[in-house]
Amino acid sequence: MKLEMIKILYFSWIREGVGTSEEKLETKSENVKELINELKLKNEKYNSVFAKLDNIRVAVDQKLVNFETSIKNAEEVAFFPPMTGG
Amino acid sequence: MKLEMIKILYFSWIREGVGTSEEKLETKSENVKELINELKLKNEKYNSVFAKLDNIRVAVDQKLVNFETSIKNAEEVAFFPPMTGG
Amino acid sequence: MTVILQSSVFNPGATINEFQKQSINCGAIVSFTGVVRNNEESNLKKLHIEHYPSMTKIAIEEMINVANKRWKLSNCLVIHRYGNLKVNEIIMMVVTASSHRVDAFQAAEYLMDYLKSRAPFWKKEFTDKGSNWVLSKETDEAALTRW
Amino acid sequence: MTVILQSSVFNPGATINEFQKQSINCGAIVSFTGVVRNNEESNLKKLHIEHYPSMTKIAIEEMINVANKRWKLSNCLVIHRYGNLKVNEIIMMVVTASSHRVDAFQAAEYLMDYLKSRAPFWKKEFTDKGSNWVLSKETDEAALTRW
Repeated sequence: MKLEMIKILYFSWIREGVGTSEEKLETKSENVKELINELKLKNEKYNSVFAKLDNIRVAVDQKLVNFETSIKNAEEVAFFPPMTGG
Repeated sequence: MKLEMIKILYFSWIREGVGTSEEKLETKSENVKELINELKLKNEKYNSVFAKLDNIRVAVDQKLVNFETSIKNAEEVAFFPPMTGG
Repeated sequence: MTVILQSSVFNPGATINEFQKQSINCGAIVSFTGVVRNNEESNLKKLHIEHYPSMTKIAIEEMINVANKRWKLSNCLVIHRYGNLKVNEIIMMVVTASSHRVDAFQAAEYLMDYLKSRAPFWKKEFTDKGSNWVLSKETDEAALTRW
Repeated sequence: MTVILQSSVFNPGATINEFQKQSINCGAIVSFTGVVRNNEESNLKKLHIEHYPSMTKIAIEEMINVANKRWKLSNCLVIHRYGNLKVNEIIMMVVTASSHRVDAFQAAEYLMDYLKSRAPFWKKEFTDKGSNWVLSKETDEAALTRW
């Protein structure tokens, strides 16, 4: 399994929770769900932020997707809470 | 039956059809329908304008009403086509 | 809650800005602006709007009263012109303010539907080919049934 | 069709007037203006809006594309601010132009519903009592089901 370098972005309280707005990660995760499980192993902050997924949304390459979506060949994955625009 | 003096207003093509925008009339008509029948007797212009009532609306004392509405004690009756505001 | 009837032109943007300043803490402002369109078949030289002066304001105020009961509005403004208008001139404007966007939208749509078919205005078009009274549309009448 | 993202204040009235001039022969213009409201319980000192720069414009353009397919629009503008805003400042604006008022209204409401829940913005309130991220509302999510 080839390792791929991916950019991960965090917004709002997820950014505050994990303590960074952006990082790069070498991953062999194939979809968002696997990536989240990999992130949860990093440290307690990640583990706590991603403990429940109800209030977490994800975009792969700037497109809203669900947790089953593949991240193969993706360049950017972003995690954020439900949006509050307008 | 007491005769009452009433002001009658006409708008849009009804005004153009009858040839006046306003007139006073002594009438013993009790409702709009009777008033229309009375007006139709005035001359051919009125008779022609009021021949069909589908496209005629009426207000009694500035309030939209139907042809059965009483005009007793009314001061002002207005005839006009369906409105085209906005 | 204000109803203004006038023959002169008005500035929709300045009207909205002024309205917004007056509508303290209301979150959502919706406006509808009606503009004189050119006639597709024949060049529109002018649009004449006749109205029923002693009834118009009363009728519009009544519509606003109903809207106020149905939706939570903090402010509401209707401006409607009469007399002679040229292509691209503003005919009328409805502005609503509310804490909730849905209320502001619904009230503005309701007022527009009623202004179209229940406020005593009649439009006459003067084109290259002559003049004609604008006919009311069945779709406008039908629009009232949704309220 | 224009999407503008900016941190600086803008003038909604001037924006609408400019938009109207550009929207040739379209009859109906609908605008929605969102204003920063004060918090009911605690004094709002500022509202901070975070967004996802590389996604925001793409997401809003996609919403406009869908609106354009569903309704007959001659013009459409979305302006949304990010950064720090004070009470009574304008947050954002949607303006639509169409020959038909129903299309202008529907498209503006559609865009508002989607901007609320599908454009990547997050609001944080700073009040006398501290700061908190604004929670999304179930009613906003539910509003999407009507489209």
